Amino acid sequence: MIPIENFLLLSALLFAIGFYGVLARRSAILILMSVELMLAAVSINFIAFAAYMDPEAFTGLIFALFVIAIAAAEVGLALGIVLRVFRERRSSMVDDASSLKW
Amino acid sequence: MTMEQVWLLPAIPAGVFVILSLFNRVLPRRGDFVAVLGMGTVVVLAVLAIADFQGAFHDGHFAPAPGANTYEFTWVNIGDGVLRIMFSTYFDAITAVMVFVVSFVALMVFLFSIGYMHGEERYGWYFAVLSLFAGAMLLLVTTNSLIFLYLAWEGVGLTSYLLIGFYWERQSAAEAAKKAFITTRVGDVGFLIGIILLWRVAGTFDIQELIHLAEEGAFSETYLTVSMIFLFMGAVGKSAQFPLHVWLPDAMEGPTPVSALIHAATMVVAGVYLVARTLPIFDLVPIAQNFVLYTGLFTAVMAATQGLVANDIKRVLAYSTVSQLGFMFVALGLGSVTAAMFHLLTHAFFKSLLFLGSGSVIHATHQQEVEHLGGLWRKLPITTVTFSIGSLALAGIVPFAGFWSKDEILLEAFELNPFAYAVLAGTAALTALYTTRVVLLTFAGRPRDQHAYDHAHESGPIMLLPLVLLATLALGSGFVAFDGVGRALGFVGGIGQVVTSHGEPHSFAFHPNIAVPATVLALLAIGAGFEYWGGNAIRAERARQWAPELHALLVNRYYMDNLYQAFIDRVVLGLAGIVARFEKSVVNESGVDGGAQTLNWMGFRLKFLQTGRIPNYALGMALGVLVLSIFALGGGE
Amino acid sequence: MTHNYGLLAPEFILFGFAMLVVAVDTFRSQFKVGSAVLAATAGVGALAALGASVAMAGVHEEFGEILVVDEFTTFFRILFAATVVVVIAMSHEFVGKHIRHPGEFYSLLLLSTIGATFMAAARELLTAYIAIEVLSFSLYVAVSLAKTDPRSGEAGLKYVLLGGVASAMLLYGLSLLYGSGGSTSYEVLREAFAEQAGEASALTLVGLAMVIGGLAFKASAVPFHMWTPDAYEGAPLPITAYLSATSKAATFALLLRLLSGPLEPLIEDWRWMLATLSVATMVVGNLVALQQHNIKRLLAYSSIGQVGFMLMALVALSDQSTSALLLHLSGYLITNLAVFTAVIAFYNRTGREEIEDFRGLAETQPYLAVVITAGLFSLSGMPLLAGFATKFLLFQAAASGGYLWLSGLAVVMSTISLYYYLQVVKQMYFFEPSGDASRWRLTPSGYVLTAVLLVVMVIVGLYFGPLYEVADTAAGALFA
Amino acid sequence: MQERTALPPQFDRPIMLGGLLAGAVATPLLVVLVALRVVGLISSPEVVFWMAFGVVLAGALGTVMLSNIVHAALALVFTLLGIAAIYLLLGQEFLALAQVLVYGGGVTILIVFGLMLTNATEDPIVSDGAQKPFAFGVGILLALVFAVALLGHHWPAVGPAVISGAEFGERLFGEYTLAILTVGVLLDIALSGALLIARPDSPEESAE
Repeated sequence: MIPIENFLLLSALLFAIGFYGVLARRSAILILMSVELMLAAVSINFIAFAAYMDPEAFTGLIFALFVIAIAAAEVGLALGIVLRVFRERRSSMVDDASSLKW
Repeated sequence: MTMEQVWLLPAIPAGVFVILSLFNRVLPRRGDFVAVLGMGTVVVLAVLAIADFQGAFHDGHFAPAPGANTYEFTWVNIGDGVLRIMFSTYFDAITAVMVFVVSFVALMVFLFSIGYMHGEERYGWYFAVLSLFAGAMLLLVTTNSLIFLYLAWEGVGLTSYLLIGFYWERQSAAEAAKKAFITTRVGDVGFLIGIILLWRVAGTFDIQELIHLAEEGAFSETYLTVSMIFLFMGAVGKSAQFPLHVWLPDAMEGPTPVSALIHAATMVVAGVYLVARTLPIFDLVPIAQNFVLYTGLFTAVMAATQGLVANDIKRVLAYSTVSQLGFMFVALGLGSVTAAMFHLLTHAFFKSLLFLGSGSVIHATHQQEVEHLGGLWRKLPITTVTFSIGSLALAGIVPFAGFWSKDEILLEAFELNPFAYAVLAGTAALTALYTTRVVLLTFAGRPRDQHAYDHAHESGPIMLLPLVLLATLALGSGFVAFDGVGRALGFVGGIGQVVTSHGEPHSFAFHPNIAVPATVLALLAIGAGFEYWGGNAIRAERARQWAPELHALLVNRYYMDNLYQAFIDRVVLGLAGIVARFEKSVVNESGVDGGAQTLNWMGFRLKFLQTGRIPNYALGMALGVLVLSIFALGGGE
Repeated sequence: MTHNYGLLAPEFILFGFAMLVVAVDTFRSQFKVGSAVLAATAGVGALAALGASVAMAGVHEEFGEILVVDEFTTFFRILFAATVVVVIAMSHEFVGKHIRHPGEFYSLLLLSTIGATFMAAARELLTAYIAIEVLSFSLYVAVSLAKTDPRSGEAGLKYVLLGGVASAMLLYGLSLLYGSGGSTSYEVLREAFAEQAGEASALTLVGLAMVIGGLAFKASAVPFHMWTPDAYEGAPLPITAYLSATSKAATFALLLRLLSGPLEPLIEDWRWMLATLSVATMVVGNLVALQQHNIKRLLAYSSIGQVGFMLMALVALSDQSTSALLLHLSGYLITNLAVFTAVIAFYNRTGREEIEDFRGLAETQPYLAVVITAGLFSLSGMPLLAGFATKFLLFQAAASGGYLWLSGLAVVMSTISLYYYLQVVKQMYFFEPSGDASRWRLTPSGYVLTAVLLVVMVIVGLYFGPLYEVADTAAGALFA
Repeated sequence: MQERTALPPQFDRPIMLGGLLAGAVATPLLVVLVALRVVGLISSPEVVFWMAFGVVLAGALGTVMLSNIVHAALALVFTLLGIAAIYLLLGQEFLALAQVLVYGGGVTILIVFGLMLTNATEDPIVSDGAQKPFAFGVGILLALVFAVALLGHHWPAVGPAVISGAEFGERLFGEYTLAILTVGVLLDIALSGALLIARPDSPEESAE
């Protein structure tokens, strides 16, 4: 039997790494990928909690399913926007999309 | 029209505002007659209300039948009494004085404006805003609810802003308008805080109820002191007291009739009115009351010294207004509603007279620097006479109105606070000095700007009528101090019998030991003024006509001129310069403008956090959530 | 399990009309009809939803475990429906010139309103989350819809990426709360947290912090606000208006339900967080606004400042402060929409959006200048207008909730706000028009819409009693 | 699903590199875990867990650290598949399947297309800016905060419950029907929105 802490630890590390990626990367697509890591961490959390703590109602499982679906949709939408920005600026680096400021 | 129906007074000009702002372009003469008719009606109604007020005295005390001098209805009732705001009016002696002053001076200014503003592009809009101002001001003085008082308070501020910036083509006017609005708003913040503080404990905005509760000890003394000082902040801003006085001289960018109405006679005394109205509460908290006293005292002196060095005729008058308002606050700080309201009354007449007179000069010459005026008495005889009457009233010379009211204040000070007395007496002398200077430089001597002088001509009757009427009042209104005069007007007695302090009527008595030194001092100051600014032409003229043996004396006087000059240069002007520099660097730049600059600077630094780069934004979020969770963990254990 | 789908009639109407608009758009070129028909269709849909919402006032019924239609929901439903009506009405002329896909634009407005309503109605975390994402996704798309303006794409990129990060934070927090409370139902969570009250576990606390961080992003509270000015500037103007109205109000609706429900037992643990955010938000928002030159950015920072004020009501959470917040939100929405309608009309005419471009508007279009002035004064809390009355109640509610210092700061910040609003007023009234000085007219719908909003603004300012009663009833549903 | 997509030739090298890297990480890990199992310190599921753990984290680190964008994308695939394994360990076959299909298939392909369309496939240098130290700090602090939160909680000593697919579906389409409908709206918004935004504005299109 694997204790729940193991899963939660994995998820916590994954989330932290994802956040690091968001902060450290400069390509819009890589930032998007880092966000996906964070969302995957969320799914692990929900499923682990559902399986260990809430086996009767298991809302966490349903939550995780929706998170997966919405995250996928978000990738699609965000890539659409990245493409538009790329067409206008010939770059998908977020530093090149910084004309709006101050 | 009874005291109960006094709510009609603000309603009429407000209605005029609506009509004029919508239809001024289609009405004949841009609708100025509507404004004048409206204001005339208000004056009549105000007089009727005051007549009703006169009938409510029994045994020499104001004792109206219950409810006869109030009117109220529930405006908002939230949570069944948790927050109940009533619209209510209240009429007593203070209201009577204010209503008369506001409506009468407003009518005079409206009349004057017909001539003065003739041909202006936004003539109709001008009268619309002026009417709105009158409505807000009348609401301010008649309402009994602090909330509506605050509404009206902001309303007069807004109209003042619009009118100061009336000549918005001039950058300086636009800046002055903004400065006035922001500076007074600083005071208003304190005012609002004060209102909320009082309300938190008392649960009501009704001023009379608040006074009642405070006298019964519903508040702790410290709490009340703090609340009243906050409340007083509103008065400091609106009445241009130190350190928020800086806006008033700049406010002279507005049309001159506006200065007469708003920045001399009515709006700026709103602070005096507020403190007078709540004086029973101030009486309970000596610290707050002393705060009022010393603020007023300091402002009176400081502004008077500044008046000595200003060159713009209107600015001199503005400084003098600030100084006179200081006098009124001193009276209130000493606990005398009578003296404060009396001075408010006479000051309204003679100061609006002075402003309208200066308006007449400016209208004639298009010049408002005294350096460029001079000798105008030949061209503008009526203006000169009326202006001089106003000046004598301001200088406090018997028997002009200012003498009697200033005497009341000096008397109070003499009895209660000798230090204040000494300072005020000195300030009164300074007042006489700078008044003399303005009059002489403007009207006497040789014209210094020949072109302006050649084109000058006396104003038309529509402008002279207000001048004459106001001059009459500047001459005569002081006599209401006497019981006999008061009775002749239908009151129970002199102003001391009607406008009572602490509910105790008193009769006017002449105190030679106060009046004589004050008068002598004022006369000396005027003499000094004549010596210094009399103008060579007049002096030479006089010297030829009198006797040749006096010529030597005149020469000697010339040395004395140097002496005066040295004294004034080194001491008075030096002091004034120090004050001016203090004001410029400390108050104006660090205090008011400086405050704004610091904020602007902070805004400037902060805006660079907004780098436009997504990872930087995300870092902000990350740090935010980290701080929240780390502190949550720290606090949770 | 049977649900009473009739409860959701307004949302079904919105969805139906959203699809209809897209369908009409598809066949538009064949029938040679202009884009006005799209606006009309969408407007009818929004009005129908508004009517249905009003007709359902007084209903108090639960929709399964996941939603509840009570007075609170109805209040926001009406607010959102009314907002979308106004936004559709204000955007018609703009859409024709500057929007790529008019059909999509209107259908997005309608669909996002469903999300906003569900945010107010959710009584369960999963539904709340989905509702948030429906609204957010619509806005991500809508922000990027301006054609030919590269700022639009950039704004969309920033919004979608940072929004994803915020969603992840929010979700992680929700998962921790779920783990700690054992359920996603507000009721069950409330019981679970009531046991933890005063000694919440570390898990709950971190979850709480992350949930508040995630929602603070949606509400644009400092330091989670940085997307706001950029998205406001880059978005098409009507969407900026919509962002500042519905998106903000919906977040506060969700926060209110969450904080007064499941998280209420933990009040001591989140109160200081919101107080901190509130202080930072009102200070930064108002100070940086002093430095802005673009009217959209100015309004963005001003709305951030307003969020700071609104957060105060959550800090001093009570029946009374909630009523005040609801009242303030409605007043703010009305005022803000009035300002934006005027700014859009100005933009349609001039194509400019810098504050300097408003020079001499009092000469060329005095009516519009009056509307903008009244709106800005109302935002700064000048008496006689909606902003004063509602702000007064809000500040007072915070003060009587024991947060006198916070409302004192708010009063100071509110005064500062007057300064930057006056910058705009100054440009309009105190300067000559810089270019073409001839007078021009608004469209008839522009006159009607601004006049209605202006009148409502004044009425709310003068006589807010009835609106307060409604807000109070709505707030009562939360604190029953 | 992924196997069916024809990859451009430039992907050959990265895939090979990725495989080598994965092998280099996985082999020692596997050896250690098997040794521990033999000694009897851990159970068989735990061996699998720690392997998945290693794969997931190594993949995640690769995603955020590799300077070649394509390598990073492939590392992400490892992570996502590793997570599917974690779901299996938790007894949720259905979700594991969804994870593989949606993420391992759909999302990855989307991302790869995104990379190709933005010409980022051969862009090896990612100018990660001066913010990197802050990013490290944030990452480490976040991990610490979570660790404290996890350790500070009292966890029940039970195993994961296995939820049957039938039960899951019943609840999903019973109580959460409305949620499904709403997500439908959301997907509609996202996908049509993405399409509209990404499509270039041609003159004839605006004329339509």
